[in-house]
Amino acid sequence: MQNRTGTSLTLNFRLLLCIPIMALTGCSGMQSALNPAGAQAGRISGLWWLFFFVLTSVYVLVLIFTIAVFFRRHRSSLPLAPELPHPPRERRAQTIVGSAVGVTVIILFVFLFAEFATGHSLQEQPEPGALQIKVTGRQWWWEVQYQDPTPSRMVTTANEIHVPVGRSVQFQLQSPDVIHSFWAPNFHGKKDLIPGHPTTLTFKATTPGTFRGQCAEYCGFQHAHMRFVIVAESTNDFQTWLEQQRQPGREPGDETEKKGKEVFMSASCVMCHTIQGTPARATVGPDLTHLGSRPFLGAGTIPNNLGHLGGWVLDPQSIKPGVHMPQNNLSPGDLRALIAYLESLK
Amino acid sequence: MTARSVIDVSRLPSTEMDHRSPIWWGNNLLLVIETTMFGLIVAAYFYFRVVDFHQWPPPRSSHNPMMLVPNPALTIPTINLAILLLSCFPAYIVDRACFRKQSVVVTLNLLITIALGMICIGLRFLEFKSLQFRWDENAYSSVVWTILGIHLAHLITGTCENALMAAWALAKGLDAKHFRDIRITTLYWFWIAGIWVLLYVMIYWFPRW
Amino acid sequence: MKHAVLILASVLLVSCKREERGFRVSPPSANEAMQGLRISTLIPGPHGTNDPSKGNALELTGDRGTNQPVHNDYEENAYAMSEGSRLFENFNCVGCHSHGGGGMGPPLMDDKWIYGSNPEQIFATIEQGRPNGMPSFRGRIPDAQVWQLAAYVRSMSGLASKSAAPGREDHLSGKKPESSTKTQSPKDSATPKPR
Amino acid sequence: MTRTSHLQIRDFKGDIPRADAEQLERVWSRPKGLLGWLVTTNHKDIGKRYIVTAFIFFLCGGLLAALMRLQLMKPENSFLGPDLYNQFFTVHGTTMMFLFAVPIMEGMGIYLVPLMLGTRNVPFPRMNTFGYYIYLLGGILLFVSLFLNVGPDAGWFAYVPLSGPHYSPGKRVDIWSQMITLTEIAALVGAVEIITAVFKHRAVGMSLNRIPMFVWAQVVTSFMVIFAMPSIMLASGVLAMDRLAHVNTHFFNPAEGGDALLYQHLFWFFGHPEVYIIFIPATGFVSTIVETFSRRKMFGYLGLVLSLVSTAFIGFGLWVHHMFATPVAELGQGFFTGASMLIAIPSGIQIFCWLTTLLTGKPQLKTPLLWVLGFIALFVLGGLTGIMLASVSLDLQVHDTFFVVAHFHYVLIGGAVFPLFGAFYYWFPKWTGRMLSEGLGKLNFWLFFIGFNLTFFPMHILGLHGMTRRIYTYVVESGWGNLNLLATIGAGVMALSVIVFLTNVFVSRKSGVIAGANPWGAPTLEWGTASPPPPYGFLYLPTVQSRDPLWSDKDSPVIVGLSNTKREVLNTTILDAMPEHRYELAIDSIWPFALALAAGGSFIGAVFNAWAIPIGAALSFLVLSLWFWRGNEPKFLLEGIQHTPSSPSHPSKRVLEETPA
Repeated sequence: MQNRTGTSLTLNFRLLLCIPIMALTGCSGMQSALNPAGAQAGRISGLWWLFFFVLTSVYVLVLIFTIAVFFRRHRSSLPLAPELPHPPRERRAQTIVGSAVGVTVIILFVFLFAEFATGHSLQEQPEPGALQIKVTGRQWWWEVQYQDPTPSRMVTTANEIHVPVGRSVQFQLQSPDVIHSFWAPNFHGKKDLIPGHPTTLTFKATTPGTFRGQCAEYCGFQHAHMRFVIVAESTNDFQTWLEQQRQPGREPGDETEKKGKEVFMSASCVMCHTIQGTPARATVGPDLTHLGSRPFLGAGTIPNNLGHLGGWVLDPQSIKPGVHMPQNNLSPGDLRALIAYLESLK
Repeated sequence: MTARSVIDVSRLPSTEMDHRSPIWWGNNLLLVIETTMFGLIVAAYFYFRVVDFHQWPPPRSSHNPMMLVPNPALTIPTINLAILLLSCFPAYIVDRACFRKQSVVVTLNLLITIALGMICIGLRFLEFKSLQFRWDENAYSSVVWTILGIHLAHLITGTCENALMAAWALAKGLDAKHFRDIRITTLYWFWIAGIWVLLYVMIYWFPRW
Repeated sequence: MKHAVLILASVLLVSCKREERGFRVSPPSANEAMQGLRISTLIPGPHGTNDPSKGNALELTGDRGTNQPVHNDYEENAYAMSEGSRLFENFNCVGCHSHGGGGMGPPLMDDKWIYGSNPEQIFATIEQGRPNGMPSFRGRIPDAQVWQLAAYVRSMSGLASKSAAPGREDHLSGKKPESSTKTQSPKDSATPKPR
Repeated sequence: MTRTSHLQIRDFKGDIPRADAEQLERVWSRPKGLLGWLVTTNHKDIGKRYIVTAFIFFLCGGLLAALMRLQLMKPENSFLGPDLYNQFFTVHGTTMMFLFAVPIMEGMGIYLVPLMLGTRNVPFPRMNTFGYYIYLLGGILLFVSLFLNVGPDAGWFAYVPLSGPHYSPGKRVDIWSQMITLTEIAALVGAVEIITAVFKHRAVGMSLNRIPMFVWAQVVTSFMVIFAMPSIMLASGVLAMDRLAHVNTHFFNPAEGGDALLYQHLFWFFGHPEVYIIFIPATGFVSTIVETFSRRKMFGYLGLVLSLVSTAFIGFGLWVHHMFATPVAELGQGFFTGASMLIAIPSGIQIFCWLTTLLTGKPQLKTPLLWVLGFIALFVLGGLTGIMLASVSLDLQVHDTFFVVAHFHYVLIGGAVFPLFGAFYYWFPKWTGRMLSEGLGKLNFWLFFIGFNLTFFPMHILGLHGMTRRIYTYVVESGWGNLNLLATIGAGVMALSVIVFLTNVFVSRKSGVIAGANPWGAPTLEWGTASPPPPYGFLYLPTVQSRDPLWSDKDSPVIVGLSNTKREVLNTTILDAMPEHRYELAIDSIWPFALALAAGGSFIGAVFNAWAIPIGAALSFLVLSLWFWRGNEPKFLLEGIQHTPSSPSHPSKRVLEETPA
């Protein structure tokens, strides 16, 4: 079962096995290494099933021998006299053990070659036309920046990545504070973001869908809530999304949204956040230009709707204790206006 | 255990001077531990050199005029190395005299070793300045100061141990057991001198090559 | 034996106060007394409608805060002061004060204080702003963060507890970290001539 | 000096002078009362203390694990906040690795190796006592700081820059690094003791191919300790220097040339050998138990010894498999993949040899063997998931997830704690003179086995479904709730099983079946003396003519002629253990305890002020000189304390009530 061609062969085995596991873990296929949606994750998943079946059969064999001891037991309570060595039996045992070790060595070499083949295919350089995305891991959220030769067409967003299906994407990973680890299990393995060591990760989405990723290296209080959404979609869907993200922040429509913008500009929001097209340009916190279009708030912690946004703005510490966003005491009127304005930024 | 035959060991010697005594093994295991520690810190030194620095040692901007190539000075360190190697000779005499149990020769040469040891410690405090950097300026200065600092700790420990042995020899005289102990401390002193030769070459000459 | 236990208990109490990670703790109570008038017309970010002093003349007579000293217990809390040092950079205080050595703004790590070195005076300075370019951050920075900044500013000249002060930062080694700064006993000094 | 190595044991003849048990008892037993407790240098006392103290830390670590499991029971749980949870998982990991696993394995070695070698004490008794007190100080430091909310919270391997001065304010990580220094000194002390004992103090006739498997495991582990511990002491010491006021070095400051990856290399160069330091003594327990309960000589003795040694060597060559996700060169990763798979071969050989011994012997399914069978079942599963982790591509998917958590619990609990429980049931009669009850033992095993699998097998699936390590909670949408609930229930069952074990110990200590010198009919020397063994160990030092002395040595001679007014043992040559010279051991002394306070105090002081190191060093050297000057004067202690030998009292009085006050 050479892993590159064998992926289809193991596919039906996998479905057979997946169903019981799926039942136990609910619909968590969105962030799972067993449900590949990218070329790289597919190869790794193929290698996984190769290892899984071979090692499970080895384990069953060892279990059989271990249980066999139960059947050869002697029920005498007093310690029996130790046996004298029995040369022919010893020699037979030596041949058995020797062959078992030989089989182990062969299996290990098969694994080693399978690993090197998969590993090498994962490392190959991306095609020249790869999409460049710079991902900066900060303490407890992801800053995502789509690179573009002309700086004005660059898109900065947070905790949300859209990738076109069928085109390889290269992520430039860096971290200004502590070690994080960028991991979208459905597409590729994880890569650590180490301060002082910028690195890259390349993968190509194959099946469209909405998936999840998470920081995999312990990075402080809210390491648990440092998640991001990764959406694989068709090329033109991706282009429309990117174009929409390039627009500056929508002007407030009605009166409350205008008041909301005023509140935003005069409260503490302006000290940390950016809304393109408005004087708010601070880069401490995430870019809120298209906050309304995002599915989640607080790096994948709570779904993005009016109620949650209000709770989040007033007291983020009760939702994500330790997060660097302070509590804000706003009057209810200001709060309602602010939220209306922020949700209007589609 | 109804044992019939017996091995009478009462006539065997009671202490041994060389590798047969357990203390010799204990001391050598300590030296293996310390050598591993120094080996790892040397590995860290080369790790910084290869991975993190383009110029080794890095230019020193906090000093004006700015020192582009702040190679460590050579005079005091070389003198210090010479004295440390010089102190190995009286230590060797002590070692041989212990076998012949000549306590006067042992005590005298031990005092010489201690004196030279104290000179080495004094020079080491001057040697820190020849590194051109404070310890908290960058990773290069941190690792170099740490190497000198840990070796200084060994110099002080070795000298104090020798002083303790000399005090015991002067106060209470030396029996076989204490001759063996003195052999152990001189062995430790040989190791301190030996390891410094390697570290000296690495710290003071490697940046120049 | 009893004294030993008492001393030990007090030491332990101090240590666990230093280590408190207060995420939702209410700041010291002095902030109502500190309202006073806004002295500087400079305000970070665009002018919002609800800034009372938008456009009106500069009142130099604003009080400099009540005279009885207020104890800012953030100065014994390591987490609060490390947040203070993070905010000191995020809110671009380094733009004028650099890392305490001063630049456009006066140095903060020396012993000369123009507007007073007590915690509530530093709080007032940040809240109300000061002439010659110190903006007023009232409404812009929540009070808890202003108190954290005040604690960090005091630790720059060694006035806060040394064991809780922030250690070396992962930046270029410009200056000694606050935990190793010698305590500079504060001295008042006149307002420098505007440059 | 007569060269005696050419003589064969048969050439010695003579009759037995009447051995004076009371005189030996008086010379070798410790003074009475608390001072006696503090000054004892008897390896059996210190070994027991290590085991009891390490087991208490195991219970504390287990309690922390239970609290963590309660927090992870359901999504968005608010039982523990992030700060407390981070402290709990860090102290859980640190306790289990540094305060439980390594010390208890060394404690078993310190207690049993001298008995198995047929000698009376470890070569440097006072250093051994010092080692225990420094370890105890490290443990107390960690748990007192946890109760004061100063518990370390950067993970048991405290990666920089999170554990650095900029992102970990306060003294939490400093306490972690000083605690590491203290416990590692104790481990190094234990290692030096065991290596010197095995080289110099083996019973006459115990040549290299007659050393019991348990002793081989201990000496191989000790060599790994000697080469691995300096790496963690350097990494944590240098991290402490980065964090300490007035020192402020830049080892790990990316802006000034420092490097976070250097910390990872230094840590894992120690980290991986550490897990083998925990596993290899467990193979010693398994070999001993398998040989005794299958009633036949161990199959493939040479194979087992060579696989121990090769595991030790390869163990130092594969630390980068903990760093496959970091930007390390691909060629390097390939080398470490190869090494990580290579190490599966020696482990495989050991498993095959044990199974062959069992299947070709007459296995008696007593509790110790039951634990060994549980070990084989679980360790092999952990080893196989380990082979999966050895491959770079798979590791990129499962690194730092609950799949890894499941893997290392299978190899650490399955691989080390199961044999350890087996060893408790096996050597408890030797320690206390009474047997642990078989009924409770089997209940304890099956509860632990079921609870363990309930807890840790679902974690494999959670890991594959994206649940990462060290998260204090998870969102509802993740769908990990059911399996985590299952794991928490499993943890409850495991806790229940440990309670069953504790009742078994406390009940059997007083009213267990009286065990004679050799209740299991075991072949090794420690079963040749009484249980519990008297302070002097053996009335006559035994000699050995084969690998299983109590089974196949018919009339091997005994050693006489050692002085009975001094604590004297016999040194033997390294290769074929012929008598070489008599060696006087030091007597009990208060200075090890004093030095532990001085050295420990200086390290704890170094958490707060850098000057504590030079001042502490000077103080420690002063205590050391007093130790050297006054330590070996027999008059000091023997006159001072009214010296009455503790009567060879009822065996049950001895063991567990000596838990530290």
